[in-house]
Amino acid sequence: MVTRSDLPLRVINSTPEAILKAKKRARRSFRQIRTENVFKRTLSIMGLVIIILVLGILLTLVVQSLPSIKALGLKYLWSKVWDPVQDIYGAWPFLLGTLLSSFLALIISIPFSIAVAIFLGEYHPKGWLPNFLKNTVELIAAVPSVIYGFWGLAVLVPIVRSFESSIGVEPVGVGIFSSSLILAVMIIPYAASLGRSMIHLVPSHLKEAAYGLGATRWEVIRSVVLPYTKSGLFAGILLSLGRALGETMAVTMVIGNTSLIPKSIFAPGNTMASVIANEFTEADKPVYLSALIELGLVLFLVTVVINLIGKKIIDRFTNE
Amino acid sequence: MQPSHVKYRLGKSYGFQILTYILAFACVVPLIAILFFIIKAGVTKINWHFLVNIPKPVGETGGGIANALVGSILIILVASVIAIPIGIMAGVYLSENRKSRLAYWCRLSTDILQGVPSIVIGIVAYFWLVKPFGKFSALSGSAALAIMMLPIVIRSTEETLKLLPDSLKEAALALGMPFHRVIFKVIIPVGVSGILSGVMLSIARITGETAPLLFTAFGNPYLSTKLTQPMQSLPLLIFNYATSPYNEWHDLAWGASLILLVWVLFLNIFTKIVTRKWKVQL
Amino acid sequence: MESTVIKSRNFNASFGSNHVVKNVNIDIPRNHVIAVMGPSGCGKTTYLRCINRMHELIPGASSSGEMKLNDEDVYQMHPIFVRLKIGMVFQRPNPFPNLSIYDNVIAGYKLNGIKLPKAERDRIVEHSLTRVALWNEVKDSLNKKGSFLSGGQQQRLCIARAVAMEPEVLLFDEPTSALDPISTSTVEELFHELKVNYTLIIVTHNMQQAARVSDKTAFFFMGELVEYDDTKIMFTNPKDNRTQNYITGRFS
Amino acid sequence: MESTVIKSRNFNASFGSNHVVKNVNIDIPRNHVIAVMGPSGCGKTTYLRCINRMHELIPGASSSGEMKLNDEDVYQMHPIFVRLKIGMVFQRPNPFPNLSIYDNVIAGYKLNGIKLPKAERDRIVEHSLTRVALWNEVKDSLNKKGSFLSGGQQQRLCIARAVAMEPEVLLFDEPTSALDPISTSTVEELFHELKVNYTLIIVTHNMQQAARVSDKTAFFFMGELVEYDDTKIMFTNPKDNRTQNYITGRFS
Amino acid sequence: MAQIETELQLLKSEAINMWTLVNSQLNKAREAFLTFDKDLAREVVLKEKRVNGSELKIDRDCENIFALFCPVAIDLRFLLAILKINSNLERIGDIAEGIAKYVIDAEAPFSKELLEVSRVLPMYEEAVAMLEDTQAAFEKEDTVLARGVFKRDDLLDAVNKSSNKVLEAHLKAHPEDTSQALWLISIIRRLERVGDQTKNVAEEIIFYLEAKVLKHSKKFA
Amino acid sequence: MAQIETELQLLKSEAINMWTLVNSQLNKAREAFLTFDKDLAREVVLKEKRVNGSELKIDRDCENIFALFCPVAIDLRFLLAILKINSNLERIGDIAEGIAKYVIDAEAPFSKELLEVSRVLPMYEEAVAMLEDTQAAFEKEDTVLARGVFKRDDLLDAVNKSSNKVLEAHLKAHPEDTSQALWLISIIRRLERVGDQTKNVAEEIIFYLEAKVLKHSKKFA
Ligand SMILES: Nc1ncnc2c1ncn2[C@@H]1O[C@H](COP(=O)(O)OP(=O)(O)OP(=O)(O)O)[C@@H](O)[C@H]1O
Ligand SMILES: Nc1ncnc2c1ncn2[C@@H]1O[C@H](COP(=O)(O)OP(=O)(O)OP(=O)(O)O)[C@@H](O)[C@H]1O
Ligand SMILES: [Mg+2]
Ligand SMILES: [Mg+2]
Ligand SMILES: O=P([O-])([O-])[O-]
Repeated sequence: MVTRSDLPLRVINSTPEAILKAKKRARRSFRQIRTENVFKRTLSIMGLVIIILVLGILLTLVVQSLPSIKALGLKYLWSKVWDPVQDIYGAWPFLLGTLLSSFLALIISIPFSIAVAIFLGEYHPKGWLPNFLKNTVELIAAVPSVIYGFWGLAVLVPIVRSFESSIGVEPVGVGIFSSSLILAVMIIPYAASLGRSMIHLVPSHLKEAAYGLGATRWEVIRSVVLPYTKSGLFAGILLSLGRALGETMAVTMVIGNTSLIPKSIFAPGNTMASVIANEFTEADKPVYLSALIELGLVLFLVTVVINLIGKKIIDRFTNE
Repeated sequence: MQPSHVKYRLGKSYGFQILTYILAFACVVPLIAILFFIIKAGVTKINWHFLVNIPKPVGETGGGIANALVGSILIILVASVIAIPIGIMAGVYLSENRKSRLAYWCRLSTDILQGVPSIVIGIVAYFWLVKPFGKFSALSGSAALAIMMLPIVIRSTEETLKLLPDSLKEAALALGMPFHRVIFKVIIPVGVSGILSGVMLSIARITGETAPLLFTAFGNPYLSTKLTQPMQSLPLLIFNYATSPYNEWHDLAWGASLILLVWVLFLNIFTKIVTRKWKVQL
Repeated sequence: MESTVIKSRNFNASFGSNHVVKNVNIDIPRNHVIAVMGPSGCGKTTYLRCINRMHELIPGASSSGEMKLNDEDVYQMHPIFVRLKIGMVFQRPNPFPNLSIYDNVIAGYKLNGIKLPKAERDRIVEHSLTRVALWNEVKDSLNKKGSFLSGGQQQRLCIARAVAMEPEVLLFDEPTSALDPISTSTVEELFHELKVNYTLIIVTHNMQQAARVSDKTAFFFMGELVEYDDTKIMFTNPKDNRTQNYITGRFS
Repeated sequence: MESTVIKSRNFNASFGSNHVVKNVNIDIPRNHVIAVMGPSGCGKTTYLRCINRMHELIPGASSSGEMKLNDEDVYQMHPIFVRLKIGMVFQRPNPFPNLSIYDNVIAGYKLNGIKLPKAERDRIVEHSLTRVALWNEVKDSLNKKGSFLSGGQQQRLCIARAVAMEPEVLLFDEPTSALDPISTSTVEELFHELKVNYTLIIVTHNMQQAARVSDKTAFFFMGELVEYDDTKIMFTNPKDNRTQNYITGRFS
Repeated sequence: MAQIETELQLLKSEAINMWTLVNSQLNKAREAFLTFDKDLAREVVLKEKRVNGSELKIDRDCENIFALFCPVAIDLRFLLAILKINSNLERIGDIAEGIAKYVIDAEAPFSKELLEVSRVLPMYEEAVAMLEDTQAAFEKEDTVLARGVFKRDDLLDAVNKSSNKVLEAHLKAHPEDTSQALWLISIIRRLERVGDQTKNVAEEIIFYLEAKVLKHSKKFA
Repeated sequence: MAQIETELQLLKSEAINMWTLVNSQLNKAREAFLTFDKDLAREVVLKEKRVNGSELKIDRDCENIFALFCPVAIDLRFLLAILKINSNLERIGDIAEGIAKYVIDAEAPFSKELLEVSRVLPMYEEAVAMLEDTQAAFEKEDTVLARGVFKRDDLLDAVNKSSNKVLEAHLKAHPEDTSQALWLISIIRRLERVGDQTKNVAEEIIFYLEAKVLKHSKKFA
């Protein structure tokens, strides 16, 4: 109920209309207070929904891969043969294919992404040319992976094939090397834009301090900018890796899709994601399906760990 | 210290600068190449007929991608309707409760969700919405895409609101405003451009997603608008037709790729322009 | 009318286990300008924010003791009412960036969802802006965004926004520390006019400012209220040694 | 030894077409503390940064006229040499966060790729830290990161870093405006000791600070050097009306 | 208007009030001395308390302004000048009271002849006029007027210098006037002091307006 | 140590120097007066310039400290006290010079009897002692000592009060001493002023140390 004390002091001694108006206002305020509580609760529920969603994903994956875990045990991960027809399931070829293609892609992309980061962050933060570069790099990330796959298949694979024949490798074209190239392009923007924003965060007064001591531009980059941002750059690379590991469509389209252990980086192969994409709808036996889901579970866990580590590093960096 | 020493240091500095320039601009090449090829291969395929017809069976030339266009739009719409309100509210929750335990787990969950490979989301959606009902459906595809949208919307909302100075909220609270009004009348309007950019980016992202749809919306050679039925979508169509051995289908895939690419790039660029125009000064 | 507006007795405030305001007793007379000064981290801001219950918005923050507004315990009222009666102005000018100058002034009504007839709104806007000596400067650009104004003008706009709610007390937390000297002086000049209608409590680091603008000064040290007296006396003949050392610049 | 260290004649500086320093003539005597004051945006910082050619780091910035260091034109030397001879200390303390206190002090040598024997390095570090009255406070934690220090200590560390290069002139851009009063006074006390060996030019917003620490004061107004005289005279009997209005707080 | 301006304005009007008061004290003491009006003399003695109160008030105000507003440049010089002017005025007030007290204590009016030869009356008039001139100079911030005061002091000095000889000669002829002469010499000395004080005040006015220190400069020149 | 402390310390020692100088002037003038030593008197007159210079220097230093350091609280009171003490000391210096000038102008030493009856010598001694006491009080920041000065002034007042009567009586008997008596009355008045000035100084010391304004308080009480 509205009491006199809820009214502004100067109203208490004024006209009845003013008091009435003030009381009305006070009653409004009480209604507001109730709405406020409801609103706060709704927000918390939304927070809870997200948590439940993630737990649900984890639980689903675990439950669905239980048959395979029970049937195949841990050695599933390093068994080398995958032959659903014979009911033999070994994940090693896919793990190896995933690791090879992702790390190769990472190694190819790092110089480019760091160069972009330094160019945009340090040399030319403003102007139309850097703006163009920045937007282009960001658009690289926007292109759907299926288009990369298609383009890779139609354009890149023939090129790789002729490259392979020129160095005397079996000219397959499709394979781990092609998928690494595609992946490398796809992940440049992640490390680059993160690196750029990290370099932007380097306080200009630190750089000025170094210039003030007579340093050259490169010395400022080497001694101030890079040390300051190294953890951020590392996080960017980790996040790129996470992307590369989980990337499905582009890889599926150019990796060749064989379940054999890749003999070299030019050989065809399969990654965990691509094998799921290829075989999930064909998996007719429970263990087969479950083995695929177990691959999904491994992929899930690996990418989650890598992403969380990357995020932690970024958080610590930006909060400093 | 001799001048020659300085000259050497300056030379090193310039050398490094030039190397950086070269490497940085090398990154432009792939995108140009992709754009060039897709446009070259796709632009001749696109005409009115292409947009309003459904694909012809193998062997027949002509045909279009109307089913994929309609399907993509429907699936994305439904996904947005699910994800945007939840995402924004969760984002607001996170930005308002930086320290609470629930917020910690929620934030962690969002981070996890953001890193989950899309194929895994597809698997999960399959078990949640396809297997229990015994059939592939557009709705399950929407749900999978909605899950993919959520972390982007949540994060961009939270980050935008976190960027708003505390003083803004305090100014409103000090005027005796109740919490929900502070959020709706001050915080969200000021942060609208950031939130909006997150929403648009998330839409751009799911437009090109294929993997989660493989086992959910599945694809459909015919035009369907029933959410409970399998439905075609652009990326699915490109994947299926691109990996097929038929040249006519390849042509369809090129055309579809161009449309998808233009749409996605348009969304990205539009977002950038719009958010720049609406950029509020803080 | 020399009545007491704000009165605290044995008031304490903490952040978790960090006890930052200790046993503060103070009587603040109506229509005076009170300056609160003291070294960094001595609890000035915290105490100020306890007065209109903004302190409790910080997670883990707590307070105890008596804090009265016109003999009524602030901590018995709902914070929304407290904040309507005790306005606050912050360190950096913070006009709502999405609102025009006009809307900023009546933001307290508009955003609270209180509908007023247009004439009434106009009156409030003109009256509040006049009070803060800003009317003449902005009357032709009321529909522009507040962010076009200079720092000092923005800060005066924020004061107008608080004044529009007709509070009894106005709290200022280092209101000019983000402003240059010229803007600072425009804001300082205002205080004298505002105290005719309101009671002003101003936290400041700047001793000269405290000296220039206030009638009474409170000196905080390590969370305690060490001395509270007429400003003239504080600056000519402080009773406590810590006060004297602080104001004469002899930091131990 | 009353020789002139810095001498500028008809010195001008611009940002693009924005002419912000106009025709400045000044003679700065060796081993003095010079304060530069004036309203916001009058070109103080710009002029200061022209002295050691930091100004030209900003894209679009340009300057003209004579700026001499010991009768040698600064703009004929390579900026790296200029900056070695004219050290600079900034508004916010900016020790390199990834370096230890020790490494921060000799950062100038490290950055410039100069290799020194350990004993020499130790000597420089101790000597520089002693000069800034920080040696006793940090000598047991030389290997800790500088960011653990208080604001005032950090700023003194930055001064030590500049001092380690044995410059002739030290430039300070509002060196205490990010510090609380106590840290401010520790830094201010230093200036008197530093002028025995260096010439100090200090930009400050704080008139009281200019009054306290400087021997001579330059007053800038709208890019012009309006008055330049002994600090005592500036504060008791300024010749120019703009100076008088500014220091007495009568902003038109 | 900055607050310090208001405060300085107030201070100035206070100083002017005090000045007017001291001037009237000096004039009344003269009146009392001339007409041997003991009542008027008593009034002067009573009002001296007002002068003292005024001095204390101005001193305190100055202290407060120093403490609160940190004056510099012309404001600082004004305050310092006011401080000095204040104590000089108070001394002039004291002198007026001293003369009034003599009138109260005296048994009979001064002999006409003694007054005539000692030239104390023109001296008194000149002193009062000087004080009025400096007040005008202060009010109008007119340094030309203030400088004019210095020359006027010559008459006072001359009277003072000659007074011993003149009175000695007079006493030779009229030994019965001894007591009066002893008093008169005190009064003359006092009026000479009024001249000096007034000159000091004029110097302070010039100091505050032009930042030139004239004090003692003649002695050095 | 904050720079203002150094400056105030310097100022204090300057004030003490001036004090010592004034004290020595007063003593030398007394010596000259007693022994009729014209050379010593001339020295006093010459040194008066030093006193004046000292006054100007202290005034200027105070002005600078006000302008540069914005003193408050005890620092402010100290400076205001120094300003007043300074002008009082200068006045005492003037008085010493005045006495010395008399010695220079005088044709013969004062008659012993006149000195005896007028009690001018004990008065002089007391004035000098008072000045020394206040100086000690200032140096030691000792308000008890400073308060002690007030009582000592009583002797000076008594001598001053009685002087007219006493000299009148003396002149009745020795009309030939008229000229000397006229001079002596001036000197006595001056010494009384020294007492007053010294009391003022003591009041200022108490004001700065205890922030109590004693000036005029007796008159109000
Ligand atoms: N949000 C917070 N959480 C925990 N402790 C805090 C918080 N804010 C302030 N404190 C602590 O409370 C103490 C008092 O802080 P407060 O901000 O009141 O000081 P202050 O006197 O206003 O200082 P300043 O002059 O720097 O603004 C400080 O020691 C600080 O460490
Ligand atoms: N990086 C810049 N680019 C363009 N103009 C600039 C830049 N920095 C400063 N200016 C302009 O130059 C003028 C002088 O700036 P400067 O920073 O020298 O002023 P200041 O006197 O140091 O002011 P403050 O006291 O605010 O630091 C300002 O009007 C500003 O608008
Ligand atoms: Mg604070
Ligand atoms: Mg600047
Ligand atoms: O100080 P006096 O009044 O004696 O000149």
